[in-house]
Amino acid sequence: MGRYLVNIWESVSTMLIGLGITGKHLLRAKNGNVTLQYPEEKWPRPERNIGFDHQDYNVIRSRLVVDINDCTGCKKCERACPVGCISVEALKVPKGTDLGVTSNDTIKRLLVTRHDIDMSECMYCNLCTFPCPEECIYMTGGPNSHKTPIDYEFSEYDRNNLIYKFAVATQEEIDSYTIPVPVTPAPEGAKA
Amino acid sequence: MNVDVAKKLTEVFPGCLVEQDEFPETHIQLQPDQWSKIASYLKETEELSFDSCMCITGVDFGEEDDLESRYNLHSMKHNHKIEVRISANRKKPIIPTVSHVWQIANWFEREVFDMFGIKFKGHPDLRRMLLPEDWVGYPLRKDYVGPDSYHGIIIPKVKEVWE
Amino acid sequence: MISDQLATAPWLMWFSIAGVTLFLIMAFNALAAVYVERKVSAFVQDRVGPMGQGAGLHAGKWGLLQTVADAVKLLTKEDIIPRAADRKLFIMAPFVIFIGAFISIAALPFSSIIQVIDVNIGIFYILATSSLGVIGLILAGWSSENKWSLYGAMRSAAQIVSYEIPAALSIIVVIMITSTLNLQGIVEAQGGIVWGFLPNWIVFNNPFAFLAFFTYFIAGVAETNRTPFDIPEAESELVGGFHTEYSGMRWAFFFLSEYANMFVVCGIASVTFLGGWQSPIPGFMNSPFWGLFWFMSKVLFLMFIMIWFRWTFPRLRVDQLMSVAWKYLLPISLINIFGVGLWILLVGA
Amino acid sequence: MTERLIKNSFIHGEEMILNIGPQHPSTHGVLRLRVKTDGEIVSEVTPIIGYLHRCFEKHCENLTYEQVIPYTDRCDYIASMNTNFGYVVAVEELMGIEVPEKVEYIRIIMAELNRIASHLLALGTFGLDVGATTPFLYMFRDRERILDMFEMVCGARLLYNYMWVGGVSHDLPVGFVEATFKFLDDFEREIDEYNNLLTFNKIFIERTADVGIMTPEVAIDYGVSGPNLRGSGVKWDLRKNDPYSIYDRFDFNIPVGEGTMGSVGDCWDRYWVRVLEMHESVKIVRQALQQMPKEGNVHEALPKKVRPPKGSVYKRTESPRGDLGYYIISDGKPSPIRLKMRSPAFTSLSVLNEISRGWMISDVLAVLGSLDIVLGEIDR
Repeated sequence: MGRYLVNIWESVSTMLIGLGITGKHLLRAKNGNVTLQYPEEKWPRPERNIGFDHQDYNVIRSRLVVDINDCTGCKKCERACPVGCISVEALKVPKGTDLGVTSNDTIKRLLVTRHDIDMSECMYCNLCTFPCPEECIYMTGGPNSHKTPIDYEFSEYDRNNLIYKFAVATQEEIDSYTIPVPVTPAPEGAKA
Repeated sequence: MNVDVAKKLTEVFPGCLVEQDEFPETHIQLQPDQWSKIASYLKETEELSFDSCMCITGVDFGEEDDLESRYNLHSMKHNHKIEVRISANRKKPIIPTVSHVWQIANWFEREVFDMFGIKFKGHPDLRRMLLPEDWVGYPLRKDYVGPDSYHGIIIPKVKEVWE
Repeated sequence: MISDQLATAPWLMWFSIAGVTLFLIMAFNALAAVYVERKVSAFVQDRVGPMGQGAGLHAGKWGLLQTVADAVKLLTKEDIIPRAADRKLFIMAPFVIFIGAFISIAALPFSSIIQVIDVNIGIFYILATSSLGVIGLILAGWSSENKWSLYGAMRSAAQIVSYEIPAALSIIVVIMITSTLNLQGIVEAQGGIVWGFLPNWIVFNNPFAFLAFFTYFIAGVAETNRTPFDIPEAESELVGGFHTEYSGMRWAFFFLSEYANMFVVCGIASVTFLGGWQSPIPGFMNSPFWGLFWFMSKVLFLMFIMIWFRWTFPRLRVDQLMSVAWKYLLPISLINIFGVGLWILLVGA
Repeated sequence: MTERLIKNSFIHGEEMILNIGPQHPSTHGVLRLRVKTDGEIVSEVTPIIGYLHRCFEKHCENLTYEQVIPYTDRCDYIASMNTNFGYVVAVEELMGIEVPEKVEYIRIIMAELNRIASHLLALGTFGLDVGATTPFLYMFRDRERILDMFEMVCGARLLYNYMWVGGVSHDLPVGFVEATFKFLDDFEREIDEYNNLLTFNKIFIERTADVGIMTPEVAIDYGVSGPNLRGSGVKWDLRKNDPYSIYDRFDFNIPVGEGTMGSVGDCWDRYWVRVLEMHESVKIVRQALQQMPKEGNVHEALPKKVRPPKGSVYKRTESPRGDLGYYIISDGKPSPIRLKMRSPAFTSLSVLNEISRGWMISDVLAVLGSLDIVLGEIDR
């Protein structure tokens, strides 16, 4: 009998405590909510985050971008990628050809004819950005906001549109370098 | 670990040892034929009491070598551990089961069977664990070649639109 | 009363007017209740629920159009009947449940003059009809040819039949005090003041009646299959329970009847225990149309409590559900009857 | 005890086979349970797994050691920091790398915060399994704050790829320490709210206490580890009993199940151990934040090439779900010749039939929820 009454008392009291807690949340719904109403409000929303500007983040894993003007075609990112979603092809150009310099003042020795990234396969592991000697492959937003602002809305209706082609070398450019190659000996010192 | 497992085992089961480390040993290699009994002995002997089987790993070093099954045993009581290695012929891989000694070995052995095709003699329910029942071949073997299609679904080997 | 004035009109017309009105009430009730349910659940859970920035954008201002959008979606959805299902029963089941809720509402006194039919055994009638729905539940579960549905149906049958008993026994307390089965009579008996300042509602009449109100309300929550007694649906165990296989409009009928049943249960509770259309301050704003207001606010308040329950409690297990009904609620309601009897004998009604 | 209900019920009907899953609201992923029932009472549960098999181990044989790390993330996606941790600790042992002091502290902070996040999800979904929706949302709200902090550190919210062999990918950003302290202060208050709302709720106790009792013998025999083993009253925690990294420097307790509401080893005990463990993790994070050296380069000890010498290692660490073991065999090449992951959820699931036999369908799902399985880790 004692157990019976205790059961009733425990049920009623613990339930009232529970109702009290949910009631408290119900009343402070206006200020206590954590919803980000997506299309109207967009991340980053400073008052919801932990008081940080997203510029202060170490990195934000979002879309990959390549500053192709800085790319030397060293293929380090391609080798680092665990899923093989980066494909780089670079062309050896005859000695003495001026391809310009990167922003770190490295002389470019290879013409990047292809730098494709399949974002539909990317696993956002960020491993490709570390080996890059010119820091020309990076993820948008965060500390890179000054280069490319954050962009996480890049869904597409066709999967093939997610293959980003960064190379800007034109066909004439490529031809102008490829045609003389058989006649001249292969240039030295153009190792990746 | 302050018990010489190899020495104790050779006393009780002569000829069971194939290979062993220096004294505080990390691993011992055993003959497969008495393994079931040795496992019970390892679990039930007071000084050893390997009451938990941490892991069973199937190993394949390449097409010339034998398959291997490695047991990482641990004793909650004495807090010591040991690795037992048992190899099996690649053509006819049979190792006695220890699923009656440690219950968890049941699932671990099924997984090894699934991936390497090592048959555990006496296992109560030796079915594939992670792969579908009708899968052909043992994927973690080094000589495994993946199928071209599965139930009519073509498995693409090259990416389209990617050249 | 309206019913008397319209007695001369052809009965068919009267019935259709009443029927359509009731249906609209039920539909509107479901729409509103779904909206409130969504919003309450959101606020309780630190969310904002359906929101929008105005009509045409998402769900309208504060998401007011969300339930309308839901209704449109349900109406336009493909009607799927599983191949293995028992077609006739499958089609029939939602309507059987709906009818149970529908004819119960007909006898509820919305105000002293607004009532579809004033039956002289009103309370008895409602208790009888509101448990009609269980047949529909069993039909739905059986005809779906689905193991989950069958489990849901069997659970709900056991549950509703068990909880009918404490519910009815608690109502008996009211009948003992008011000595009438007529719902208008019960409400009228609750006018005036008791204990000096409280309205003379039955819930305040004596301690046992107070207890009886809670017994009835808990049993009522169980009868409407709502958390913590929602084991026939139990989405984390039985997927969807008896309505697993239903979709589109047929499923909407289950939904409609769930909220209609909530309305009926809360309606009975407010009529029998909370003074129906009587004003909480006796004599203040007590005209028939204010009566409608008082009745509706009491019903909606109780429905809000039910919604609040749902978003707070875990779910009971089947055997625990039975033991709550038979080991706890039933003895308590028997004690209530005995206590109220003694009270009437010693103190007077 | 397990056979209790079957023995007591004298009405026996026809047995029916019920498939719970692969698509079911409370199987925590794509798990299929073939349940043999007599009415509501379950007489046999056969878990059928493999629906989420992603060939993790086969993949690893074709990847370099660095490239394996993002794949370990995807095994236990609820506690990726801990799966990373286990892997890098194993490879470091194989290579004999000493990592800098600061890296050790950062790793511990991350692993323990991730443990809190993982336990929050486990408790929340357990609540959901027994029908309580609201605590789940509250717990997600707090988990979100931890994920925000992770995002600040490594840019990702779920699959971090943060711990590397010999270091971590990024140093802690400015202000992280203060933000974490603030979170910990808030969080301890929130735990009390969960307790009042769910843990001590009578219905919740009725649903979980005395249900699915796992005795210590059964637990050890089935290789169950982590909070599930401690729920059975076995004081066993790798952080204390076989310390790796720098866990021996911290002062914390090992909570064990005591049968407060029912018997030792029931679902409520397993739940309660997790709640207490969150308190302990808060304690560890506090100490680590205070002791952490301010200066230090987190990339200092990164090897030029991760190429372990010939040999094999079995290293286990305490993940939120239990003993997470990695068996790595290296032949000196850039990729491992064999990498086996001993997943704790795999062993926890294997015990399901043993402890849920004889209970009701609702109880099977409650027991499953209390075991806290992650299918990504079971199927790998």
